[in-house]
Amino acid sequence: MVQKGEEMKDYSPSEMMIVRAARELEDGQVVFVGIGLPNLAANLAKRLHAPHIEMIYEAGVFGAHPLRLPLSIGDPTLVSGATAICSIPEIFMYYLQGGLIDVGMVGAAQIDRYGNINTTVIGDYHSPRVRLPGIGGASAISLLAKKMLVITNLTKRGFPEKVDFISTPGFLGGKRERDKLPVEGKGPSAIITDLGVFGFDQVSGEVVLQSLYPGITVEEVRERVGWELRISDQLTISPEPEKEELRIIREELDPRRIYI
Amino acid sequence: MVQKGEEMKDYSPSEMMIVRAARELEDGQVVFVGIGLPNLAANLAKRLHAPHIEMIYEAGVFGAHPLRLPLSIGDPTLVSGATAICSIPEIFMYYLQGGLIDVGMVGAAQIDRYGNINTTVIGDYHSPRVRLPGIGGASAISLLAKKMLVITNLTKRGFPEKVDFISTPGFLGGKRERDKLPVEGKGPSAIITDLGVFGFDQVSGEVVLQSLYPGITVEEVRERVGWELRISDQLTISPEPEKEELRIIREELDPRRIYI
Amino acid sequence: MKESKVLSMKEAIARYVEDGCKVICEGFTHLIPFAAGHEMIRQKKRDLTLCRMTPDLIFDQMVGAGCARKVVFSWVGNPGVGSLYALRRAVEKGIPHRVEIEEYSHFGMAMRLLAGAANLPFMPLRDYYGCDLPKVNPNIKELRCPYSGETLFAVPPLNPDVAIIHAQRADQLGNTQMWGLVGVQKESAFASRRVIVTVEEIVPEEVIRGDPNRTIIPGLIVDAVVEAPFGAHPSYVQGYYDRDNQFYLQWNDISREVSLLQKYLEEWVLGVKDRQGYVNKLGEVIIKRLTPPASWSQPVNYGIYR
Amino acid sequence: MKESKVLSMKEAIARYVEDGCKVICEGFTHLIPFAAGHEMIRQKKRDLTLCRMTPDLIFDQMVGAGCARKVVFSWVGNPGVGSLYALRRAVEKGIPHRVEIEEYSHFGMAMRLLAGAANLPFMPLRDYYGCDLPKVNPNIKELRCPYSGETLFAVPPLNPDVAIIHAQRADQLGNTQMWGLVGVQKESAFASRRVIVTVEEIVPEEVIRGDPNRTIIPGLIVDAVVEAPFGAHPSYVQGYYDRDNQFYLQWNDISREVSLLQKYLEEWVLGVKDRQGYVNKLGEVIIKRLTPPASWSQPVNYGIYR
Repeated sequence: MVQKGEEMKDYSPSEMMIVRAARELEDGQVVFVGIGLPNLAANLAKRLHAPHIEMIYEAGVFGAHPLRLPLSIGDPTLVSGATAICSIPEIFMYYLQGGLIDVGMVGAAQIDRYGNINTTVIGDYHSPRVRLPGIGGASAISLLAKKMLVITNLTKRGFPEKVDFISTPGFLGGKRERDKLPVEGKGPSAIITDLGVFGFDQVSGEVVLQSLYPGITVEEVRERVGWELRISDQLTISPEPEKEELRIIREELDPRRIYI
Repeated sequence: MVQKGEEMKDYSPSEMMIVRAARELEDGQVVFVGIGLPNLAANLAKRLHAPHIEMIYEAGVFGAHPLRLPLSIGDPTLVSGATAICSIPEIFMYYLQGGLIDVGMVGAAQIDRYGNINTTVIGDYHSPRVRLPGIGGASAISLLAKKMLVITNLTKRGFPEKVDFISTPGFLGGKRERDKLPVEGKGPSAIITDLGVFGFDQVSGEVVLQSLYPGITVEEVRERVGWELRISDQLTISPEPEKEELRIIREELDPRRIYI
Repeated sequence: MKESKVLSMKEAIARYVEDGCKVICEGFTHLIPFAAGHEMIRQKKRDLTLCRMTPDLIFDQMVGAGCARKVVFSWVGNPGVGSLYALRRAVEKGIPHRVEIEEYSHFGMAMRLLAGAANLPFMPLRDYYGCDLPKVNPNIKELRCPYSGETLFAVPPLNPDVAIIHAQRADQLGNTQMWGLVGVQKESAFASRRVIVTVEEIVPEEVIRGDPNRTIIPGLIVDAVVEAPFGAHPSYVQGYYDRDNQFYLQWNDISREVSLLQKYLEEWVLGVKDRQGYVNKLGEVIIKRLTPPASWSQPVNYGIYR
Repeated sequence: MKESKVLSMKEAIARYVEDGCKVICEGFTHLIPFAAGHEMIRQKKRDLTLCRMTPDLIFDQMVGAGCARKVVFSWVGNPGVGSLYALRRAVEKGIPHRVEIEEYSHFGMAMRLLAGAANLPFMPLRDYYGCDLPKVNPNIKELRCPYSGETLFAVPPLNPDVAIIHAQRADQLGNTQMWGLVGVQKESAFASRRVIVTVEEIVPEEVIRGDPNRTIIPGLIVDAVVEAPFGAHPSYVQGYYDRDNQFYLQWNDISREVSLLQKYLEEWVLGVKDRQGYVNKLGEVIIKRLTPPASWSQPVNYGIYR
């Protein structure tokens, strides 16, 4: 995922995303973890400011002690040495629907002005231009976890004003509409991208640029967003990854540099 | 359970009930087994004419290999050496509701003219004269097993024209009413007592005396039944237990004579 | 790194079982948490709503001791023996005080707990057709299938304040392993706001981590872990001790008489400090009688994936 | 006493998988029954409705080989790698012929199987609020809670004609034990009219009976048992072999091109007689690379109760 033109920095955009996502996690939270950047972010947080994070893997694993970086969501290294395994119905019924999950992290092929996520089709559902993977566990995470983070690269195609298909609801047509849903999840709290971090307007639920990564301009972000982007009054520059963060990511979490 | 006045015979009423219940079971059937006489009956059938009977215990055991007579429905001897254990929700959802059970056997404190079973209260529900154990698994067995046998002693109090409370439905007000229930179970097929065996009229669902045990008269039965009892045109005398049946019951199944 | 959840039985019950709360103590014949029940009696807990599919002797004792306001169940009796007389006295005659009951079928109770664990507002099931119970328990409702239009029944979730679960072993974080009959313990634990686990043995985390598929209750939902050897007697623990069927028979006589019941409670519950006192009193002869020869499972290979 | 259900893979697939039937091949990353998938391709099964939460390479191969009429799923992709190109070609361009899709979320698929196993006409769940999927899949319906009146969603049961489940071991009567991730295999087996179990090892009944809590699928519902060592490659079997992540990467290139896919099928599926042929072709180097060092669980004591 290392992008060209970033060689000037001594860290990659993926590393920055991992660090930013990790900082969103709080100690003691129960985190529903997917493979790749979310897994790295949760493990980074656990080694630093959030030692009591509890990780639940969608495949049915609690208390994993992986000896290597998991390469698939059901990697056997998550199982050996874990404290509990459960079935898929149990993960969804008892953990997610049961309200045990504080934070979930999902990806997105498209995400729109109100944080709605499309991972199903580009174009018409019945004769799509591009067929994407579908919902998987994402809608349940959005609706049932108390908090949801979206982690995705920022691309023009990926940030249209309105997604072609709502696979996983963000704030729908606006926060008021989302608030009507009778579920725990109150909508995404942040979108962590390779150029910066977006939050959501507390009243309308509209995407707001909250923080830029060092060296990135508002214009670069605007160019890749398909609507008239709102910029926060308190726009910040995200601090660069600290040495210790990078050391843990590179030496401990992803020594073969598969994701970073 | 040996009754006084039966010393003339070389078998007890309980043994006769076990033998008669066993003869109702067919090879290859999946039997939902309770402790006591039903367990003995199923095991007797398995050793004689029905070697391929499969027994499921309500506590969640399949393929039990008990080394002793189980004394409780969850006896540990049912677990050691079994082929599979499952949870209580699974027993009810997947085995019973899932339609895997061919025959279930239940007891009754009261049973009426249409085979309805009361195991809840004698008298009014809210201020009962006698409080009984309640439904347990019996209603599910009646509704979800393809066939149900009732095993109970014949007493005047136990055979009223109408039960005080329908804990487990027989033919309700008649077979037509029962047939309307949207379930697999089509009503009890026999009541096995210590004096004889009752069946049900194919059209009305009314209890019909089908078979008397040797030495028992129709009058003795009538005396203990709280309504104008119908007697089958083909009333039979149940053959006495065979030597081999008694040997298996006494030597192999209940050597300490706990139930017989 | 994580803090141990190990407490004494006294601390666990004092901290998590409040007067007036709804307590579930599951275990289908197997693993009934008698040690915890006795501690609730010793601490004079009052007005509890006691939930179990089969109230068994544990609730007969607690009701006899005056702990209960209500009992929620699906089959009430001394299995294979007779009645639970203390419970009947309370329901029928108000001795020591009136106790309410709320009843279901086994299937209904199991589905209530499943719904409770899964945070569903109801669970559909194919039970209760033609039964009188829905007429006297308005919590059991009819429901139409949104596809076929057929009629089913529904039960509401059961969400106790506290679940008390006995098991063979747990680590100090509450990761709990159980074998033999598992009943509705997993559902009960997930359905409850708090979970107390009492175990025959607290084992090192490595034992649990060596066989994660054996873990029925994850530490995530456990609030307290109590070591209580012989903590399920007179019920049993697979591989550890047998059911004390003789005591179940004796109980029939004890619970019939208020005075004998009181004497039993004074001697075996109030008269001992804790479970160790009970076990000492029980004595080696009974313990030896109930201890089975071993039958070990074969280990399975999980593999090391580096 | 009972008759063995052991069949060769060829016999099992020929006997129980009919053209046009609905087949589920579950296993969440773990225990994907590739050996059975390859045999279905060899036997030129046609018009199958293929059901899996994650179609994975096994369905990409079967679709590419022309076995499928429809695919039912909840997440379709080569996990962590990219697309399933054969499946996309069939859906988007009708190559080798048009394949229908029917999709849910993971939660929805799991609940469809639970409902199927439990013989419920629907299962309620808290998913799909605000989602567009119910607009394009009329099987997902709104439902009102009979207690609170709140809105939930419902999915209908999934009841395949055949479930094919791979596991570590079974006895010859089909009592099947599995550890590591267990996914929705139990529900899939109970939901299906027929069950074929393929295993790494057929073991004596005593092994199964030594640890009955490990049994995920009882022989009662199993129709055929097939010994198929390495039968889940390129997916994995906990304790037996690792996931072949390299092959999952290679597949990205293979499935992109019809010609490469055909070459793969000819060489690795049609070109071998059975799984043993595939394993021989795979060779010792790959097998060695994928075999983990052992990590044995501790045995547990069930006790002998006489």
